[in-house]
Amino acid sequence: MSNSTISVAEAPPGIEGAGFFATSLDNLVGLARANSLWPLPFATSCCGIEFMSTMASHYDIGRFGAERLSFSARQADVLMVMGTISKKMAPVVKQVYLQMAEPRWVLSVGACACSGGIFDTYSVLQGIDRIIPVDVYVPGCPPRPEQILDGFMQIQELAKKESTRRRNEPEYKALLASYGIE
Amino acid sequence: MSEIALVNNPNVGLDKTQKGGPYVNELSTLNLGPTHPATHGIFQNILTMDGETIVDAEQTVGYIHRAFEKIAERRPFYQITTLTDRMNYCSAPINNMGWHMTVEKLLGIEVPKRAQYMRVIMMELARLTDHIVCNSILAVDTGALTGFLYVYQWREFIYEIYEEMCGARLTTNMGRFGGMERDFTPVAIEKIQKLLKELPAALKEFEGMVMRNRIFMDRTQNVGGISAERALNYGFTGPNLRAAGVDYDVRAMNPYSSYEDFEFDVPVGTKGDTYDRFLVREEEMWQSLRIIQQAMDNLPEGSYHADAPHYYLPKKQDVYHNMEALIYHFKIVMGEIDAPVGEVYHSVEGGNGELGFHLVSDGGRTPYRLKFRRPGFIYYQAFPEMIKGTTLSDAIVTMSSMNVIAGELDT
Amino acid sequence: MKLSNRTKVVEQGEMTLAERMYLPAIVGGMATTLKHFFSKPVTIRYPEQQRYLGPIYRGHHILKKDEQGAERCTACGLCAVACPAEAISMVAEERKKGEEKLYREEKYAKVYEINMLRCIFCGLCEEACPKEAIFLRHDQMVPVFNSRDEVIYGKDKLVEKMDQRYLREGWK
Amino acid sequence: MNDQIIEALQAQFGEEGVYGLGESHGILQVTTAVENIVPMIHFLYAHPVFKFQFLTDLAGIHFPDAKGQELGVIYHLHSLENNVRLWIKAYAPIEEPNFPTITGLFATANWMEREAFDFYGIIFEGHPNLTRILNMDEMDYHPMRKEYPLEDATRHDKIDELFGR
Amino acid sequence: MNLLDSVFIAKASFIGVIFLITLGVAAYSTYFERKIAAFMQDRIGPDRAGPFGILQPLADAVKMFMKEDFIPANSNKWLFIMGPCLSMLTALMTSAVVPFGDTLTLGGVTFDLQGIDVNIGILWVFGIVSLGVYGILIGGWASNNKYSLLGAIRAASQNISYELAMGLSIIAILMMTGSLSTKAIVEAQQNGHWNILYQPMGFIIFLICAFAECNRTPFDLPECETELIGGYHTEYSSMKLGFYLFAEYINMFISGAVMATLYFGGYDYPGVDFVTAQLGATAATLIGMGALIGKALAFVFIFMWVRWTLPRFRYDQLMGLGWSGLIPLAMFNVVVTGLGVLLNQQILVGIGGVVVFIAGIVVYDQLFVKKKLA
Amino acid sequence: MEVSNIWYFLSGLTLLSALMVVLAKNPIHSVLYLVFTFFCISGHYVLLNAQFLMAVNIIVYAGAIMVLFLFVIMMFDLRKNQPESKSNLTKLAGSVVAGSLLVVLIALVRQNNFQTPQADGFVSQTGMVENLGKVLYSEYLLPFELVSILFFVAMVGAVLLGKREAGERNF
Repeated sequence: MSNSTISVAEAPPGIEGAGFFATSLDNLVGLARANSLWPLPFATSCCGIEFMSTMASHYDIGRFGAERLSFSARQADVLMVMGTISKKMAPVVKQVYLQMAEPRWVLSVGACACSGGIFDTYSVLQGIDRIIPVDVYVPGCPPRPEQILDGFMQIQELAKKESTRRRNEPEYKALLASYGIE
Repeated sequence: MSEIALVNNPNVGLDKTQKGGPYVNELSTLNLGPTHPATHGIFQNILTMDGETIVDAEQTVGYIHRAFEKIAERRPFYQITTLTDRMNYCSAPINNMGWHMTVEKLLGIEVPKRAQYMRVIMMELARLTDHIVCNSILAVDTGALTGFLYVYQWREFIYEIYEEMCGARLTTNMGRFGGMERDFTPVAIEKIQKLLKELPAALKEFEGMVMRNRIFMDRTQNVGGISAERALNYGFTGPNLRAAGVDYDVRAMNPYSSYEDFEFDVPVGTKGDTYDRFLVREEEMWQSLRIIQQAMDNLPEGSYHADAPHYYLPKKQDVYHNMEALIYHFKIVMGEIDAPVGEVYHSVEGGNGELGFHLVSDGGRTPYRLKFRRPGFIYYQAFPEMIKGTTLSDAIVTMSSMNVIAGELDT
Repeated sequence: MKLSNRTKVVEQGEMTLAERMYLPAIVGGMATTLKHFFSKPVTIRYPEQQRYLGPIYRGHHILKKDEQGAERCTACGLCAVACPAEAISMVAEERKKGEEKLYREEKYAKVYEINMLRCIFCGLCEEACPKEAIFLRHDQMVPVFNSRDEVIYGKDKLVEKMDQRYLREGWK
Repeated sequence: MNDQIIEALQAQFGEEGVYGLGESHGILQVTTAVENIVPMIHFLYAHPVFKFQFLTDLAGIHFPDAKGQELGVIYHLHSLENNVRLWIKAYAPIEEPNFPTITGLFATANWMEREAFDFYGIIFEGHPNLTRILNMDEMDYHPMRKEYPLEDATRHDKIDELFGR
Repeated sequence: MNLLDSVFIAKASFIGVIFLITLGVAAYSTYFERKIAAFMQDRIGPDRAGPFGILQPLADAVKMFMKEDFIPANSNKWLFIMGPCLSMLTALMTSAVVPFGDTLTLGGVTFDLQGIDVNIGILWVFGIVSLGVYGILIGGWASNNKYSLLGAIRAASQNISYELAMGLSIIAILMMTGSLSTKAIVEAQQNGHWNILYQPMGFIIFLICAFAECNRTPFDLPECETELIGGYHTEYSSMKLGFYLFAEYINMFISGAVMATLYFGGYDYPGVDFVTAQLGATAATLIGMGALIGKALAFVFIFMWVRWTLPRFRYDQLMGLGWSGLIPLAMFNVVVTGLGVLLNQQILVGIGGVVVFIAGIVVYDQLFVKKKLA
Repeated sequence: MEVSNIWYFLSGLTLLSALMVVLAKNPIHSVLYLVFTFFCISGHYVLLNAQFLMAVNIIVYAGAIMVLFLFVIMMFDLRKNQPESKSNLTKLAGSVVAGSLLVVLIALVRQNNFQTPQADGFVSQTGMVENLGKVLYSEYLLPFELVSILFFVAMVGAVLLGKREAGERNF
């Protein structure tokens, strides 16, 4: 089991001493959040199958503490939109995003979800960032599980850096307001 | 429809004088999907339930409608291959090959035997991936996740073979009009041999976990059944029809790509229920392995593509040095191949049934009209009839055993 | 209905007594899971371990240069035509005197942009290119993006660096 | 087989009722008038020899240049026992694209007809639930008709002047 | 008063210790569940949060605490909050009567390693277990969501049904021991006379019922993901969800402890006398406590092992198994045990009962079922 | 704390929650208050040193019967019907019935002399399992058996009533 090449999540920088460990709450919370991101797989098409690969034994998203899928939006931390989002589906995606509890991140997986991909058609939404704020885009059609993991780790980085107060700040509110979310 | 509207509408009360009718008082509606885990994110079913028993169901589809047929009217023939990838994405090579064969039929290209055998191998590998996912997801929906992960490892292995052949895992864009774009590499052959040797053990293990497990059998036997007559009336094809007892298999009835050379059985069920669908798919995987084995044993020597310079891209070196090849190259890429005016239909046995391509060509660079006959779209409409009177759990199991692939359903 | 003579009926089969008592499946299933419990995991620990991508994997795009360091692309536009996603756009320009070192052909792409979010990595551009200029490299994947502004790759990111030349096994 | 079918159809519906005969890779195609569709399919369904009891596909099609016959429907029947396929085509003017429904005979025609309605606006009279199936209910045109563009108007990132697109 | 104080402090400290052990075990059960599942599925499981991922439960806990607390509109606020609290409360209360060990004397203070030794101990367990469903029921109803409600209703009927069989299987034990006190039951099993030898059938019934009462696969219908999304906790987020998940793991641990108490001799372990002679009574008692916790953890492993192996039942099949399978079987077991007590040959009769049962099934199968099939 | 104080506190709680059972608008709340009432009564049993009764009370009433009540109410509550307003006649009839019941109860209490419990004659083991068992199986054997037959008959009747036509699921 033990494999020295594994990079364990780094302890937050703090002052270490005998029985003394101080760090700012933000870092600790960020670290905890980053290692316990429960995804909500909004899988509609091909990318959903690659997400299954990501979950399966060969790639094992569980290594990042994310094998507990939350199909209930309330419990999820990362909304992973995988696959084409048509204009018919768009309100549903937005609804799911609204139902999620803060803090929430959005990972847009695959060409279709990011930009519409080859489906530059009357019925396909040209990128989900037209309806909800997206944190990380993963290119590919479908992306390899490696790329999905890359995207996931990018979300982890964001979670680590994020201040616990960010979600109350006016910038964040303004971002949501630009999408018509109060 | 009208009854459901009655139940949903608070302003219209139920007729209380009507006693013993199908709509007794405690009916409720349950919205299954589109974000429900069992509907794989794309289908919506509004179920009218009496307790946990389903009284009626109304489906909504089209949540990932992407206008394939419209796109196909604006793209040159060879670019449509990328569309077919995304139709039944669980078994993309079958779609690719089916489309290529359709166009070859229109253009009148004769494909050499080796290419045909290679196609058969890739198509049967695709069928394996399709059925692996369908059957193991059925097990997952009954609650047994682990078996899914055991067989999924082999699906990953098949992906590796795809990668050797075309460079992608899922949306393969494999092959060209007139054959394959490259020959089997030694690595690919080695991997296929390994698969033939080791997949049976994994399949046996999976079958051991669920196939004779009473919990699983109770969950699936006599659930979501459909009679052969109704199945035909609903236009079922593929494993779902065969489970009902009709041995309609395009590979056996209208052999294409040298399927007539191979020994294989067409498994049929007896009752048409979920367990039969499971068994038929399971048996088809064994038959696929048999076909691949035969094709590998008898793989003919020769060219892997047709000698059709008008339609098959020349080698890169020739393009650079040979004027004629360069002209063909430009014509093919610009889509200005000389397609005849005509109308063809070609169907292949896809993962879910008869996957047909109805191509109307007016001689232009794009199809005039391309209609995909998607088996999923056609048989999914029988779902309400199949689940009526069963419980919510049965509905979910039935849905996953039907293997409705959204990409195929909604195009 | 019997349509072909290849029919093979799969029988559901009645449960035996032991099967009705749930025993063999539970014991067998638990034995299977226990066996896997002690077997070696197949997981590839991705960021540290890389999976073999295959010799022709369709990954990151690259615009090749020839041995002298001149760009091969001649801005013929076939790749853009072949692209089903319409992700490639380019502006062609005539090669001027003294630029022979930079561009191999008389015409070259002044601007060559690929929208990485549109691209579907189908490999049609690679097939379409008559000059063997654009390739999808087999050893590298496109990275993830944080914002929409980064996604259009220009020539700065696409053209091959001479110190890190891309070579493919069994180069045709 | 195909000759027999033509003979039987012509005997039943007269020479003028069955026209546009053709064959493509073994598949017979016939064209008929809209009012003949249901009787013809019924006839073929119930015929003791032909037994066209499987509706493989139903496709709409649009020919903007054929005046008075703009919209067509192709019925793709399959006789499983004889392994014979047959296309029946019928055309109607775009102003009045009324076709009879065959949902009474084939349950599977339900969604196929809804799809044809959704894409082409072909109206199947007597259909139990003729509403849009794949597109949104709010859509106010039938997108597969040739005059409507494919592209979404909101895409910004491509240069349209390139190479004739 | 001084005496009372010391007893009180001893009790309080013991309860505190048990509380901490329970919480710790429950927290780490989540980690081990993930790891065990991963190994069984040829994966690795969490390995990024700390070495081997052992900080995973902490990460989950901190995340849940910091997550937005969400109370859906149109829901009943007080009941919505009460649901998880009740679940947690009832899960923790059961451990009060589990004897974790013999009396322990440390520094002149005598600790009784049991929360309360009441003469109705096993009824207490039973009563609390039957109350456990309120948390789920209330939470599921208060969420104002159909899936939650379905989950709650399933939980209620499932728990009530399986309580019956569970109670009947316990009665056989009570008949043998002649007391309701858990302490007395454990003491009757000392020196290797574990009840599993006398009550194999009763144990199996109890085990199955324990699975059902803990809502674990194959009886996890109230929360099964593929059918009900999250079941009764679909609408819960943040720590309220944490409470529900936690309660499930606590229930598993405690039911493991109860099973060890009832059928596996509680804190008894082979070689008690030897250890007592060599290391003294204190060490022996502490090892006994460890033995009980070890047995309970072994049961937790079995819970997880089964979960990652078997599919789940359908609703009516689950009811059928409970009402027409387990309850008659438990009744049969009661009769057999009565016979054993009468004849004073309990092991023989216990094993004989199993043999007779199997023989009866075979005969029935041969006579009736085969005939019906033919 | 004095035992009598606990008794007063418990009794007050019991009365309060019992009142709330009647007064609560939401049937679910009523049921929950009823459960709470049972807990208070169980507390009284503990005060009387009748632990067995307390446990049985919780198991049977709070744990099983009230769960079923809750279950049934939730099932019927699926459609969230507004309770129909009662007509004046029902209200009148209700008050008449309740009033006469009250009169009868008060008359009963007035007619009978209750023994005051003697503290020194109190046997602490009366409520224990062993004594209960002995009394049940000796002195009250006949009533006990009769009650069991009654329950059995009731059970069979319930099964017969609850069973629908063959082929239907009984959920």
